[in-house]
Amino acid sequence: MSAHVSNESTHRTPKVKKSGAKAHLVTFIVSIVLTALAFIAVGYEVIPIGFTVPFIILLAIVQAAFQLFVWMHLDQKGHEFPRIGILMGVVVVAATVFTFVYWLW
Amino acid sequence: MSGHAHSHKRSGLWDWLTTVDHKKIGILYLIAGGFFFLIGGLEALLIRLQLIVPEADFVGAATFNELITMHGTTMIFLAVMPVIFALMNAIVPLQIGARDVAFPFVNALGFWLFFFGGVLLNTSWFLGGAPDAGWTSYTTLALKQYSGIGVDFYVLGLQIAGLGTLIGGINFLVTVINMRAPGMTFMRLPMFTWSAFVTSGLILFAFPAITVGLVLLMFERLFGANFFNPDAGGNVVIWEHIFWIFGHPEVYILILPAFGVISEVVSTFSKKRLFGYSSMVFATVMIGFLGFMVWAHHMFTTGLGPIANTLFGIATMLIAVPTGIKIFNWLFTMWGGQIRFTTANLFAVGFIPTFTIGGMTGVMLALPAADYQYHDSYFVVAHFHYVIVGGLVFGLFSGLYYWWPKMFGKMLNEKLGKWNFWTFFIGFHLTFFPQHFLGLMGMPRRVFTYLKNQDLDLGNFISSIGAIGMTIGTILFLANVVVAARSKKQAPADPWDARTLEWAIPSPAPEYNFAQTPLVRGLDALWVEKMAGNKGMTPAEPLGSIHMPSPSFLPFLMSIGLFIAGYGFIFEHHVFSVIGILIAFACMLMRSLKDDHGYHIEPDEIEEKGVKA
Amino acid sequence: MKSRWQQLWRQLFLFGMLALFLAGCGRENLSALTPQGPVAEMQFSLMKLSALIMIGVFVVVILIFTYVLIRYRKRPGQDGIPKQVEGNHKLEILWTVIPFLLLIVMAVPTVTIAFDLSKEYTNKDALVVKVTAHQFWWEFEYPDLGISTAQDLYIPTGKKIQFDLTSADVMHAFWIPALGGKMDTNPGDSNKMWLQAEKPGIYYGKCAELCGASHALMDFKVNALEPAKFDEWATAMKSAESTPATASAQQGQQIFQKSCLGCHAIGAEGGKLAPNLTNFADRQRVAGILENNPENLDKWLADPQAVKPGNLMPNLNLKPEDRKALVDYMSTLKVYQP
Amino acid sequence: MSADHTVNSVLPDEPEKATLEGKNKVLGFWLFLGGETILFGTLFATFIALRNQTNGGPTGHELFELPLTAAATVILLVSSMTSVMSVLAMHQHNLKKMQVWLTITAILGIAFLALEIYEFSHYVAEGHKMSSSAFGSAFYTLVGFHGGHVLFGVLWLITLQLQAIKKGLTVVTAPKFYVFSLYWHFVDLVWVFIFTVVYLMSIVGGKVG
Ligand code: HEA
Ligand code: HEA
Ligand code: HEC
Ligand code: CUA
Ligand SMILES: [Cu+2]
Repeated sequence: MSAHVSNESTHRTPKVKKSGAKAHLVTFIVSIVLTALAFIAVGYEVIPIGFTVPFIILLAIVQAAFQLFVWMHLDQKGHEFPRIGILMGVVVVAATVFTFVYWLW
Repeated sequence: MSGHAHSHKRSGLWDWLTTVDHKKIGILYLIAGGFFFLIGGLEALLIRLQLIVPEADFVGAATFNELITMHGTTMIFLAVMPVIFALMNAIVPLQIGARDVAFPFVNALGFWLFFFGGVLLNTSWFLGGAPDAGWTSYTTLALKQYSGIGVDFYVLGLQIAGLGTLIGGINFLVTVINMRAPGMTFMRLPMFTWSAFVTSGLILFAFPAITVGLVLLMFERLFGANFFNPDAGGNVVIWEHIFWIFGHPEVYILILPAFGVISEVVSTFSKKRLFGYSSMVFATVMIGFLGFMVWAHHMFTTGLGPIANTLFGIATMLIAVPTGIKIFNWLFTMWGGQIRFTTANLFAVGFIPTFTIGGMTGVMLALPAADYQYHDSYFVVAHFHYVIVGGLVFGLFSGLYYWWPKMFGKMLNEKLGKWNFWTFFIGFHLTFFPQHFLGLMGMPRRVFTYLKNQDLDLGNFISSIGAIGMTIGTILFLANVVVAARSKKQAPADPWDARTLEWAIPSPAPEYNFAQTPLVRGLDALWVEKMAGNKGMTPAEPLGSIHMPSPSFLPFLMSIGLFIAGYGFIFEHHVFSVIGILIAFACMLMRSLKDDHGYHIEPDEIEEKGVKA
Repeated sequence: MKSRWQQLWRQLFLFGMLALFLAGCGRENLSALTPQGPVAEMQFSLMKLSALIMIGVFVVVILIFTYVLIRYRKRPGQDGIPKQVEGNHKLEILWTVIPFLLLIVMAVPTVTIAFDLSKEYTNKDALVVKVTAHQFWWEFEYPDLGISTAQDLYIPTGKKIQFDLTSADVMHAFWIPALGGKMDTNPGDSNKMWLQAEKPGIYYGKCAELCGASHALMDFKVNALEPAKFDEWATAMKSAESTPATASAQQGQQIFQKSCLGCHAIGAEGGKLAPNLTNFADRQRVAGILENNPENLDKWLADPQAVKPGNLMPNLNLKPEDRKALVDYMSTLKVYQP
Repeated sequence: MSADHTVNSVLPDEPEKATLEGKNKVLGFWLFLGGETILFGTLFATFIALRNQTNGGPTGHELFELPLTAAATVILLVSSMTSVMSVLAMHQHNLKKMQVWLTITAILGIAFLALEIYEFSHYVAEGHKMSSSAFGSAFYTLVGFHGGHVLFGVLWLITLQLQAIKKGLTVVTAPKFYVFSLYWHFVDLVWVFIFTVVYLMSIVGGKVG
């Protein structure tokens, strides 16, 4: 079947990095911290209420990026199309949400 | 492996129900899509018959609304999409030098889901009334308070068919990305494959939106949810947005493959390479991307406000630029060529001015203030039939005449073909050209009749007469199919002196497509070899045993399961809903647990058939 | 080959003629091509501008197209291989930039007109009309004047009318082609739009959004009156009082009060589920579609569903003599004759 | 050729990408997740649009409680981590370890579901139902769709465990485990936005007034 493999995608993925486990653990800690920050921001009103919503949304986006790129390996080579796929999805969702917030009527 | 079961010499009904061969699935799509096209066409004829004179009393008001809804829904989802899938299935793997698609099983599943979804929808005629809220099913009219059980058929039928389309789209994306023959880089992909690729991408990103829309509507109609009902805080405009977030990309899902066909046909029959190939690729991708940013141009009169309207309007107008690039590239492909007017090329050539007219009225519609006048009038009906019938359907006819020999091994008759073209072409313009003026003169769309003395009589009369021309054209095509099927003459491998890979193998394509995977050495792979004086493609691998996926009955069974569940939901007999869903899950489980080892075709069998490398 | 081109030309000619023929006409009080007020005028100017540009582009396309098809068709005996051209950057840039510029030409007036049309007139210059669409009839209220009517909309000429559009059931769209484009009436929200008529006259209005079986029959009329006459009408409406003269008409009034007033109002009295009939006898049409005469009214009362399928007026199984009485009574519901 | 599928003595480093079928599966699944992004995005947009339409019923601010949401969040986050560990174990060709991590993932998934069922029944008792308001409809559909994904994931995981026992780690089964972990991460990722947009924003929103 190897004959079908196109020349662009015939690359040998490197040996599993030793640091793999570490990066994943770091991401886990980052996720926990970001989540905790969001809950604290809401629960204890540590930042001005007016900023809370943009702040927690930003936290969510950062966390999502971490998980996508580290846990789901979007950063690795050979993930060009998955990256395009997710990016396009995000763009369409952004347009949708924006419209639903501002232009529903 | 337990040897190679010689099971590839199958035939008969069982074979068709279990096949996972992309070429056979292509034929299934063509038959089913063609059948639904006749039904949708019949509905169109009834519509035109009712409108031939003012205050006619041929079908009632309620029936008329069912007819337009089913006409639009059937044509878009069950007729032209499947025929597009037919061509994509039949041709894309061949054009990229692949033995099959990435997921043959999923491919079959996609077909059967579409098919049973379509059947479910159409049985509504006999089971309590067809949907009658328009193909757009705008809430509130589509809510339970205002319309009958038909809309439930719409919701579930489209949900099931839509799932089939979605997985089909993913399948083609992966196929094009991963299954290309050596040397077939992205910038060497034939234009039809490029357009199939982008169309599949649009399917992937557009269909989930309609899936959600249909789920919301289903919950609202069947389980008492309140997304749209303003009395409980719902919002009627949400449906409009969701429908068009899907609906606008959908129209480019339809037209891009037609663009692809035209590119292939025009280039082949001008005996020239496609002018501006890379800008064509760029334009296709651009259209696909912009297609997601313009949906609200269907909602200018909803009351979104001037900022939204002008932003969406201007974004819409921008699509004229990449589309124009295509039109001019086609013209300049023909420039300096040796144009042969085969039927396939007649349809392609007829496409160019006709689609241009449709695209231009599209740009006129994109100016919000002007659209306040055009919207929901016959001007819009004229616009979209110009792009859909004069664009897409012409493109599909062109593609069918072009690839028929590759799909069936027989040539369609050219003489009949020319009659087919001219009757359809003239009938088309007679039907839809006057509708522009009807709309401007104040005729709203979706009206089952119109009163006398409004100066609308003549236009409607001509329009209805024109539909006869398209009917004759369609019947001539059917006749042509019969004549071709009966003819004994086998089509040659490369009847048109064409340029791309699919013409390097016999007609019809053998089960394994390529005895040896070809090595691609440039754009228009076959043409490159022809110019180099070679007889055929250079193989990229030695002749060896070919692995094939096994046929499976599970896709059919699984679709039956959802079909049953659909009825369970519609008639609120949830025992059936549960049974149906369990059947589907059981099939999934079986598929997951049991590995498919496939079977092999050995070199001696290949050579037996005389297909030497 | 020849005959095919002849055929094509014949066809183009035919369409040209057809276009001229059809474009010329259209009823003045219905067609969007014969604008009767500033809004329709602005929209028409935009339509003309864009159509002109489109025709220009189309001519270019068709010229190249015809030239190519005639010049480069394969001639008998011709062989050899044409030059395989990869593309031409100059040309490609040309047909990217020119359309882009044309779009800008259209975009500028598009933006200004869209904003002009969306201005809200809540000042004294404008007359506010609240429009409520129903399956399948129209209700018009004049909050400033304290009157309301149905089916026939009365407006003064030369004055901005500020519409406040909503719906009582499903979505409809309010469209008076000769005066200007349409706007949806959404249940649960209201949309704003303004129109203006220059000349007195009767304009045709339509429902433009599929709203059920009788969507096609949801017509209405706009009666544009000179401002002075409009004021007279408004005053008359406020003090409307019908005086059934004949015995039959009085009998009709009694029937009406018994079986119709629950849904229909006359003056301030009665239900709001159905068209206000205060000035019914002044209407152009019965139920928006039948010419308003005694036979048609009788036809309507005998079987509303036969006239307008799916409408919400039940068949009250009235005896012919009761219908006669009602018709007599209702023909007295006159308020104003200009 | 695919006949070598059964050869699992020499498993490559990343067995999920060793065959064309495996590559196809991973890529196809990624694209599917692109589609799922739109699916959930549309549901989010609908929820955002309707979240204040309570039709007289209880508001999100009145209903939602931080501790419950936090518990659910931690459970799902940890389960996402454990599914990462299962893939790492797979890359080390350690079948046993992988199975253990997968089992923990499944248990956490079930715990999450139990919490959600408790939560929903609690709300229904307070009059917050699918049919009570647009807010209710949007809430149950969005959160329920996510819950449905968790449920499906758990069921799927069970069939995978069966295969792990029966077939072990091969180039045929490896892509399945890998793809499952992608799915599970995605479900967790959606939850990140659910707790932010649905729960936290409602709780804040109530305070602002
Ligand atoms: C195959 C299907 C298809 C295609 C390709 C298109 C293409 C386009 N459509 Fe169309 N459209 C539909 C199918 C399609 N449409 C359908 C089905 C509906 C109605 C749905 C319903 O309500 O039921 C609809 C409705 C519709 C509307 C809403 C109308 C209304 O309801 O009020 C609008 C408004 O902007 C619009 C615009 C456009 C535009 C700008 C394009 C552009 O893509 C066209 C671009 C092409 C050209 C412009 C021609 C070639 C270009 C040149 C030669 C270059 C030079 C040109 C210029 C400078 C202008 N369409
Ligand atoms: C792919 C899409 C597609 C196609 C191909 C067509 C094709 C045609 N359409 Fe279509 N049409 C739509 C999509 C399409 N339409 C949509 C989306 C709507 C909007 C619906 C809505 O408002 O909700 C619409 C609405 C629409 C209307 C407006 C209805 C209204 O607003 O009131 C009209 C009216 O003329 C019309 C006419 C036609 C005609 C004459 C054809 C012809 O081209 C058809 C030609 C084909 C034939 C004539 C078939 C030949 C038949 C036979 C050979 C006999 C069959 C025999 C057996 C079954 C045994 N269509
Ligand atoms: C259940 C409510 C109901 C009752 C009772 C009812 N009507 Fe109607 N009527 C309607 C509705 C709704 C319409 C609008 C129909 C439409 O155009 O869609 C209507 C329309 C009419 C019209 C046409 C109005 C116009 O403006 O053109 C007339 C006349 C009429 N009704 C007369 C009567 C008479 C007379 C009676 C009693 C004998 C009556 N109606 C009883 C609901 C009712
Ligand atoms: Cu009201 Cu159409
Ligand atoms: Cu569109």
